[in-house]
Amino acid sequence: MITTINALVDMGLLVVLSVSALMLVRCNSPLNTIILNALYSFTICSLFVIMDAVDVAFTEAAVGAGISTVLFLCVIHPDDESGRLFVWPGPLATVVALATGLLLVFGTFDMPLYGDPQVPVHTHLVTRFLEDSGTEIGIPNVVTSVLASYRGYDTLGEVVVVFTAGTSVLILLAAGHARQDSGDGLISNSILRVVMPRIIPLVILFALYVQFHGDYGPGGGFQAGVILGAGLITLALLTDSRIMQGVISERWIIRGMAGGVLVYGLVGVASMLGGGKYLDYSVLAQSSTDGQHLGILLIEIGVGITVAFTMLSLFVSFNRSGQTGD
Amino acid sequence: MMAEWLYLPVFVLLLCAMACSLVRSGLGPTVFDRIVAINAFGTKTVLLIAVYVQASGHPEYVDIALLYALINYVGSLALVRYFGARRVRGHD
Amino acid sequence: MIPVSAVVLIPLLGAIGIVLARRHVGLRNLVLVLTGIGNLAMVGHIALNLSGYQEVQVLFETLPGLSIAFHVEPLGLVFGLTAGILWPITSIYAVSYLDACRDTHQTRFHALFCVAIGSAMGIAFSENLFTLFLFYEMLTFSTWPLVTHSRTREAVSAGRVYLGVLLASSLLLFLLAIVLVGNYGSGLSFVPGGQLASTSPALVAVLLVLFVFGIGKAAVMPLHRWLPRAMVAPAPVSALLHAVAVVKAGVFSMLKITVYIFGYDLLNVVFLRDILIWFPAATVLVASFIAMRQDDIKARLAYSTVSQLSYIVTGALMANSLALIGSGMHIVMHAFGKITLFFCAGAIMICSGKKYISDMNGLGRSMPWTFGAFFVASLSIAGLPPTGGVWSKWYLALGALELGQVAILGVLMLSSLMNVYYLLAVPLRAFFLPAPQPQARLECRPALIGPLVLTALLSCALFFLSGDLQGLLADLTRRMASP
Amino acid sequence: MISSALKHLPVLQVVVPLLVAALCVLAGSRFLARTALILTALVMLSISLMLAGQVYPDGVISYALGGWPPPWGIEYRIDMLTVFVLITINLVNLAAAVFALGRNDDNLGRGAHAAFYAAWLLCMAGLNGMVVTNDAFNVFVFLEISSLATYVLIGCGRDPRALLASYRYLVMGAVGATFILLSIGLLYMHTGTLNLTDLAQRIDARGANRTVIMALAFLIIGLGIKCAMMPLHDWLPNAYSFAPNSVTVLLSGTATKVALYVLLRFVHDLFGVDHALSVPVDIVLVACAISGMLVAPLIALRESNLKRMFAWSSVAQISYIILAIGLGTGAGVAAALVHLFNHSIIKVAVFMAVGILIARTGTARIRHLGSVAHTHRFACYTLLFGGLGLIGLPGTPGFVSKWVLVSAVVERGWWWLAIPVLAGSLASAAYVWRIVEILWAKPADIPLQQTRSPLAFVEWFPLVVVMGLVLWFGLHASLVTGWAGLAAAALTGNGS
Amino acid sequence: MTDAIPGLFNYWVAIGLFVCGLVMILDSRNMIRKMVGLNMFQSAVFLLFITMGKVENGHAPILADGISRFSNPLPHVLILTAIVVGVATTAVGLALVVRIRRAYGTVDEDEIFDRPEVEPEIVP
Repeated sequence: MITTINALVDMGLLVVLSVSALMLVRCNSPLNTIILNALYSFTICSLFVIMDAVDVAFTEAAVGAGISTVLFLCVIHPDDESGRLFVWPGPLATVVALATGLLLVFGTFDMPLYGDPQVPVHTHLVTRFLEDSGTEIGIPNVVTSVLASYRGYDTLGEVVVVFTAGTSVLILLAAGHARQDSGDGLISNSILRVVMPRIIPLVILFALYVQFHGDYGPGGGFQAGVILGAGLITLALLTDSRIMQGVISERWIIRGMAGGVLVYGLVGVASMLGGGKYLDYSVLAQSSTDGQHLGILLIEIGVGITVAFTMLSLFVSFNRSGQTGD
Repeated sequence: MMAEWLYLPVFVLLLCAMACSLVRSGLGPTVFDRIVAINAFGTKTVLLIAVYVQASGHPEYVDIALLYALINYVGSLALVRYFGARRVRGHD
Repeated sequence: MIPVSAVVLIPLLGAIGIVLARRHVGLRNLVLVLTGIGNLAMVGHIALNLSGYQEVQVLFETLPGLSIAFHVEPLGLVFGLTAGILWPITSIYAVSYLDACRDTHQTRFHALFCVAIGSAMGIAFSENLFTLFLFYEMLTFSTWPLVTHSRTREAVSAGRVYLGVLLASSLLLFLLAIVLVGNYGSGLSFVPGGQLASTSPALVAVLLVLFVFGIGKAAVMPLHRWLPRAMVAPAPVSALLHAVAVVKAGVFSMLKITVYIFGYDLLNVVFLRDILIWFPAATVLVASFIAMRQDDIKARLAYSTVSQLSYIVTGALMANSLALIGSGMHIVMHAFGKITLFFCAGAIMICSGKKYISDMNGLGRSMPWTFGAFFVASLSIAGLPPTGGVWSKWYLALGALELGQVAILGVLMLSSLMNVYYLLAVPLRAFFLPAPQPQARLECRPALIGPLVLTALLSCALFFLSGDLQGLLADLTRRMASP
Repeated sequence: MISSALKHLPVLQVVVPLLVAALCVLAGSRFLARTALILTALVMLSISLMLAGQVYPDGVISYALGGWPPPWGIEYRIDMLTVFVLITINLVNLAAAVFALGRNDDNLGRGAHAAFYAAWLLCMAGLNGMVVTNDAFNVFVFLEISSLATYVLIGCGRDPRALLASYRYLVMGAVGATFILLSIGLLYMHTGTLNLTDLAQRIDARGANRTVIMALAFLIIGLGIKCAMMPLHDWLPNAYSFAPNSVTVLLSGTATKVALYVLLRFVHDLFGVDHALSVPVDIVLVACAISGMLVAPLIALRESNLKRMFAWSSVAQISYIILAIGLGTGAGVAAALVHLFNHSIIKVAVFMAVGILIARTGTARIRHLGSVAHTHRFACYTLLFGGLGLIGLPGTPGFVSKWVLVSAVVERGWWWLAIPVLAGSLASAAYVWRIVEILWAKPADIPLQQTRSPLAFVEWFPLVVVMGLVLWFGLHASLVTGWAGLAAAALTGNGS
Repeated sequence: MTDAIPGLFNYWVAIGLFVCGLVMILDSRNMIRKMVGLNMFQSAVFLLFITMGKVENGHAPILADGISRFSNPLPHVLILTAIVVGVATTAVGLALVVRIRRAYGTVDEDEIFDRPEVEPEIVP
């Protein structure tokens, strides 16, 4: 029964997804594009849940609903809306895209069928992760085990990517004419004034839960960082961003970004000093699994710090130099 | 269990509701229609995920739905903040 | 024993010295002349101590099998000696010529001149194709600023043609040929007997085409265009570089390649050779024809050079020992003759301001030394006694007979006749036709006349010294017979 | 302590710049960041050299990150090929970093300098990471680190068109990276693994099917964008010409080179050009390369901006490397590496000279540069000699590259390919000589507001050192070619 | 072939999204829309990865008693990273867009490139 439901919901969501993609291609107003993009993100997130990728869904939810949309909104401008509703794509684009698509469709006929368990994807590398991670790492969430330990170095790379993006945006928008902030945040709205102060602590609490519960359920440092960042962004959206700066100065936001990377990197250095390879957490404590626990905990905190502060930094940079205020 | 077959129409209905929101967000015609549509769609997503994790026997994954419920509004808030304060075009 | 590479390094160091001494004109000129004499002494030293220079001197090994190396062999020695003797003479001429022109960029001129001569020396004593190509290109690039020395629009566009033809031919064809030799032959070194004995005849034929047309400096038609265009350069450049160093570097490379890369045994069995030989042979004739129609004296001399160069290329392709001796001797004989002619042309232009032959009627009586030298040099180019030119043409003719190509012999003879016509006409016109208006004595200062009289005398001297030259080259033919 | 640090050199090569970058941002001081940049560049080069010292006797170093054995964890794998590329890019990095201390034509806001140098270090960390890793997905992650940093470094150019160039590069680069990701996914789908060695074995064992062919196609397109292969080169000319001078120097010697290295690794390790795949990889690569080496110089010839002209020249020169990769033989790989190194050092010298010239004359317009050679001798002579190297005249490293390349082409039996290669040199000669003619022989057309200030130490010193290398390796190429031969042997698994 | 329709449907949709994204990237004049296209383009690949990680009747890869059949966690890990990379790229791209708008007053590529090229002649 559940298989049928799974297949049905899968198909249904895929149809919704395709339609929203077509609408996106067709739509020519930036604001609508962004709205549809958010919708697209919701759908694909549901699909990830259907396909058992709960951690991915979590990330997509945090990113798609929280950060992406806000960033896009900071950048668009009402004047961008062009009169043209729909233009057929140019011949070059069509040919290139269709050729690529046809090549891919041609390739699909040798691909494993959806859900087939007897393919190399499911029989080679992953068996060790599923069978041994319980004893080797000792935490139930295999995604977290692989992410933070077996492939912990990729995750370091991921954090550095986030950090690089934060630094890049900082460089690009540092030379900004500071925006004349009108000072009237949304706080003037009485509903928001009442509701929001009660929700934001919840968001922050939830972020902490996601951060530390990541070993057992979906979530982890990245998701927690995004959620925390989203909470703080909400605060900033509600209030004047100058009030925001009273809470935490820009200088410290930047330091936080770098600090998380350092925490992660230094955990690796610590394991080198402990006699193991880089990021080999086993040497961090008496027993190997305790070491793994400790290492994963520490690096997840590093990830969380960097991501949260980067999200905040992105928002501050964009908000300061966004077009909508000039 | 008897609940199992009940899930089927629930999903079908949810998907239909999502499709309706989708259509509205595409048609507009005003920005507010779209904002409402996206909010409705987000709510349906929350529901779909919540129901699905229940159906698949892992109610602990309801976290994701919770997450959506908690930060769904950020986009809307930003929209209102940047576009609500000034005149939003009626038609686009 | 001083290493061979000194003949390359002395001019290059001289160039540096000239740049350093640029603020003191006298010192700079002294450095220039001393470098020339030093270089001549070095070449002479090598010539007198041949037995001490049997070894190959490797300067750098770029890659295994690809090294910058020098050796001494008769052909290179002949070329090196020629350039070495003529350079100091040219230096003196050049200094007085440029002073007379009130040239303001003499330092650059002389420094680059030194580099060019150094490159020519490098070509002369190169031990392998790589070294030869290196100095070949260095010569091209170092002479470009000399060709465009005046920086006029005409000079720059001539420079473009100059570089275009020489680079295009060398990069596309010559380099390709070298690469093919390196990959299919047994090596890039110049060894008697050649490097291609084990390759297929088709490849040999292809290589022959590539070399004949790749060595653009040899000016085989249709690659000759750069030479007449290069005549915008000051006269000393035309004299030493475009009569001796650059063009001779081309034909010398051709000779060296036929002797040491192909080997005459191989060359004589390549069918394509008998067709290919007609390109230079035709060049000999066609260029002579064109030269006859030129009124600008330097253009006429340039086409004459094109024609004479092809004598040597033809001789190289004849692939027999007589022709080799003839070609080798022609490098020398033509060099002495042609440099005199260019010196004269420069002197005429400086002192009388005339560059068109039709304007020179009666000029000989005002400038007797100059036109006298012109006359002697013309005899040498035409191959008439008592000048050295007789012998080289004689051996080339013998070579053509040995090959059995009477037609080529005919071409060579016919061209010589035309030489007589178009070169001797100039002094005759200058001495015997009446001047349009009475002229004062125009003869130039001694520093300008001295060099050209000297080279004219040397052309005559070569008539008597050719025995030594022939002996040197015959030594080469003996070596080839027993590699 | 020291000996235990030596065991960790492979990972230190990448982690040191990463952490120093974070420290730069943390410190936020321009002076500290500059000092850190130079010191880190030195350390990185030293690490590469020490790695070379370790690999030369031992063959291969495998470093299992996190202590997890290779197919399960991420593996760093150092062989002769890796250290060859590492030394090249870290050498370039050091030179460019010193050069960056000089007058820079960037457009940085207040307080962004430390972040700029951090981005520089991140870029280098990413590139080094791509080189040392033996894990397909890790390549993607570090590709993205370096790409993001590169976009912003380019965007720092003073001209607003730098932003457009950066944006274009970002879009193309992101598409390329996604193609690479897709390709990695397809490979994983076919084999179930991500470790390159393991992948190669499993592809060999399972044979190829459509999935693998597609993976190959997308990989070549993705990496082709990153290394500016001819039809996908669109981003490069503008990116190079509008980036700050020091960034151009850095990128010309590192970013495209690393992409080429990855292409080489994937194509040879995983697919092997002679592999029984029924896809003519070699033909595709060779066709792209030929078009690049013939078309790009012609565009360069018509270019009006000095920097962009040399950017087009890079497109042309990269084509030679692609051609060599496309040959698929040991000699071809060796030729690719030789040119990779030689082109890096030549281009670095050229772009430094161009940078100095632009900084002094205030213009990059070629037609305004008439006769500047007489006032800016040093830069112009460097440019001249670098140009000769690009043409490939004997005595320059360029000749060595061409020689090795053409020999490889002949050995492969495609001797006719030598003709486009040499025609390409001729075309390079045309554009180089156009510049020389203008710099030396064309009268100045407008009075330039030239700065006559003497060259700073950080401007001439790296240039002199790099030129010294160019001269040295032009005459003594055995070190480079010998090493490239060993590296090629490491890749093809037998003597070249 | 009968299995192919449900079995490959996910891939085909992913490819469709891929093509749509590519069209948006190649054909949009508006730089922001281009970034949206890029997002879609990337998410198509994410979908492909996640699809191949799914096992029929599998469960999310969180170890629990009584469950023995899990979907493959490795693609999930990879895509987690890839999503982050995608967001990072978007952020940098949008920052560039902000700067471009500041410099040119528009984010329409055609509009910028249609302008006559103003070469800053001499920068003192």
